Amino acid sequence: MSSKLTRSQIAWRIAQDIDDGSFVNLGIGMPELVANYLPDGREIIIHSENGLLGMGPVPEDGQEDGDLINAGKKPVTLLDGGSYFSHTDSFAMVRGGHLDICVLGAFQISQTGDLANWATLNNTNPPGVGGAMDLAVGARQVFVMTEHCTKSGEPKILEQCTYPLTGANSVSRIYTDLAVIDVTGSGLEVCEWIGDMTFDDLQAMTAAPLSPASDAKQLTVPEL
Amino acid sequence: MSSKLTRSQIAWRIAQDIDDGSFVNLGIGMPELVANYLPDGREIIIHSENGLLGMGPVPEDGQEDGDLINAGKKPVTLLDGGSYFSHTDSFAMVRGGHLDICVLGAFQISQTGDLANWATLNNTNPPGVGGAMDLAVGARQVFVMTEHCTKSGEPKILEQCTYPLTGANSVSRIYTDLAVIDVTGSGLEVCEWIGDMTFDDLQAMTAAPLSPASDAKQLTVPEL
Amino acid sequence: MIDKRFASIEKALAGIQDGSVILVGGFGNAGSPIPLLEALIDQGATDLTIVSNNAGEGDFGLAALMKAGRISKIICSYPRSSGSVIFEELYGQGKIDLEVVPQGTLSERMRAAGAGIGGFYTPTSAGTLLAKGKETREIEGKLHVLELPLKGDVALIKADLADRWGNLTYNKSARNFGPTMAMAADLTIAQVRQIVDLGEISPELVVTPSIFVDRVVKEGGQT
Amino acid sequence: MIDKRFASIEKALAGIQDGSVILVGGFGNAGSPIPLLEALIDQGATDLTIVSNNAGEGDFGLAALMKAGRISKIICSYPRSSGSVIFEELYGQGKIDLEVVPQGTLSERMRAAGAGIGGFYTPTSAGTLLAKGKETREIEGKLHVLELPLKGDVALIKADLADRWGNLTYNKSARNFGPTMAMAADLTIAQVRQIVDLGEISPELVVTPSIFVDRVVKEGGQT
Repeated sequence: MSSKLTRSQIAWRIAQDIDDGSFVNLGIGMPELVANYLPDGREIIIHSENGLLGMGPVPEDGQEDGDLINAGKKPVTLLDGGSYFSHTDSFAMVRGGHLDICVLGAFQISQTGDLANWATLNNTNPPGVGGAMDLAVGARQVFVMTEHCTKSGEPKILEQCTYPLTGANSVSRIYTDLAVIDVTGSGLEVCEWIGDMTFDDLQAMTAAPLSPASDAKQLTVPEL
Repeated sequence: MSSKLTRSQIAWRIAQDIDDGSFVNLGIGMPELVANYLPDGREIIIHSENGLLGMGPVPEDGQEDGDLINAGKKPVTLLDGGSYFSHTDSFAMVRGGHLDICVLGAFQISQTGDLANWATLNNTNPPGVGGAMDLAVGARQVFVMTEHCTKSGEPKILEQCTYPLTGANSVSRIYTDLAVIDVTGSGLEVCEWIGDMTFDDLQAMTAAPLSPASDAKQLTVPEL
Repeated sequence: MIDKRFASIEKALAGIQDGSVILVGGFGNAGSPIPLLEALIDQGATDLTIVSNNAGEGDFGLAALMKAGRISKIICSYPRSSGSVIFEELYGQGKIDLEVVPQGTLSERMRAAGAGIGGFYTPTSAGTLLAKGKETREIEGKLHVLELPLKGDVALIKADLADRWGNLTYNKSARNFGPTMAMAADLTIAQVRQIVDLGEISPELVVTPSIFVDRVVKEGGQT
Repeated sequence: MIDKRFASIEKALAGIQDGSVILVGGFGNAGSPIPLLEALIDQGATDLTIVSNNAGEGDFGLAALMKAGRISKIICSYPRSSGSVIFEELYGQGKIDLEVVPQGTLSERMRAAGAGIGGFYTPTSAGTLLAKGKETREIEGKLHVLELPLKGDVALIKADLADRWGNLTYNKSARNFGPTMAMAADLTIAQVRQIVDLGEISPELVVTPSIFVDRVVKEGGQT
């Protein structure tokens, strides 16, 4: 049996694809979970766009420092080998293609890798984009971490995004609670999906054409 | 009596016009002499485009450090309060209008303040521009330090430069061995000239129309 | 003698005009010059355009200045945070204008202003709503957007150490926008933790060189 | 584990291809990676384009590589110096191409490459010979020239301290082009005075963060 993944399990699955020595930015919110599952024995340097490389774990209670926070404005620590720099230098890293991977959340992803994650069509609240557009164009690989469908069951993977774009043709790989999907030049290719469902089930929950990868396998994650 | 100035005397005259607290770049060669005559009691911060602010005097014999040089590649020192930075940051200072004054040499200067100081028409040698073009457009005031005429007696101040330009409309003030001349919207205005010559004598050695400033006076410098 | 030290925050803020564009350092509260912002209420300048990553939180610092009705426009990357109550209220009432700029572009536009760059092409925001009305251009097969410099009349920043020439260091991730904003404003005012003697900051450690700073004032006031 | 330390200069230079664009740090001899340049002769790569402020002096370092016939083009701000004999000879014989770029533009073009900026407008060189053939544009009443990024396949730089992640510090004015070139090349190789343990370089003191550096090697070789 292999059922729908929890958020932690999606995070675990993404972490498996981050190689030793990678420079990685983990987006605010759900993607931050990935840091908890980086495989032992790999040294991975985490970038935070507010001017940190080598971000470490959350500090112990009472050790928080208001001047040492991450992009989500939460207290963090810095590993030996870490460095501080300005926003301008930080986004030179981002936009300049120096990050191996960034992991972002999504409202919608199109079959060509367009990403929408900053604004909806119904903006009663003032929109904010933060660093998402810079990350979407700048990282060598953009991984998306998302539930496969919205809370009301609407597909988030579409032929075309209907929400305002964060970046066009940005996404390289999509990790959902149901599947791992590559965005390729010839469309969306499913590398892994959960054992609880058939390929046709998955396609039915996706509003863009999928094809199974030639080496597709079952998406299997540990209990977490 | 007030005769033709020596290079040191031109440098002295320029130094009088540099206010306390100024950030100043002194071009390679003749302009470097200005540093020797900065008036006592004024604190003036010297910028060197290879990444120094707060450049100090030449080191004592035996105290030279090959990693601490000026734009002319000669050993220098750094004052307390000085800083080191990259070329990129250094030229952000230059181009961004942060220098109060730079002092440059010249082959030719036009009546509208065009400056030619990097290449002649007869380039048997490969041309090099260094930081001159950046300084010419970037400093708030560009002072030129030059002999009034070439060694063969040709005027260096012209209606139009015949040599390739370093910058257009760059120069604010010209200091020669004969006169101090402002570049104004209505042409070249002579503020000071030496007592040995009449205004007409000076005009005869200048290939662009001059006018005397309303408060023009004799150019007087100490023996040096 | 060069002496950029000011004896009080009030004196350090003298001369800021109505209608100014003010670059405000900080990412969330890290690096936010809260005492400078609050003293600006008494200083009196109004109709201000604020450039800042966020739009304030709670009722202190930037939010207090906003609540006092002094801010007519804010240019930022991310106005909303868990505590951005005052901004949201004023925005909902149409009392404050908002320009959203991607975070990297925000910083790079200020750098351009400070570095004498007339404009630059960035791939960030190409093909999105935020590029609407902006000139675009394909470079090396990739769509780019032309962005123009963003200059401040004033920068209000928080730093760690300063000396009387105006050299600055920062503390940890409170560095964020400070070094760039210091370059990009006509008048840069830094609130610092400590003012030290000239030469006490190693020339290798200076993050913002003296040339970019006009006034330094110790938090709390006395030098 | 990340370990960017190389045991010898020879190993650190492995893989540099013929026809590469190589960014070479240094201003005069300060910051010039002389041992890397001389070892590149044995490494064998040829038909190189060199980007460097100067064109070498004497018969060591860059001049030695030039004398060995490995350089087909040099992009620099100031080729001539008191000792640039070899460059002048080769240039006179038409054996080396020269592109002269203003010093600030040279550095800014490399920064653009490193920072993902597709191009920028600078007032430097507007209206001069060096702007010939380049697109110009008036911005805020001032003529600007469009300049494009200058990217390296390789950067060879000299730094002071390094650690195994690749963090770098520099010494005094030997910093010059190092930090910018490190950002702007696909493969950045730093020759350093000393390699220290991770954590020994204060995170506030890092000038070139690890992300920009691929290989570090101690002058002389052993780590």
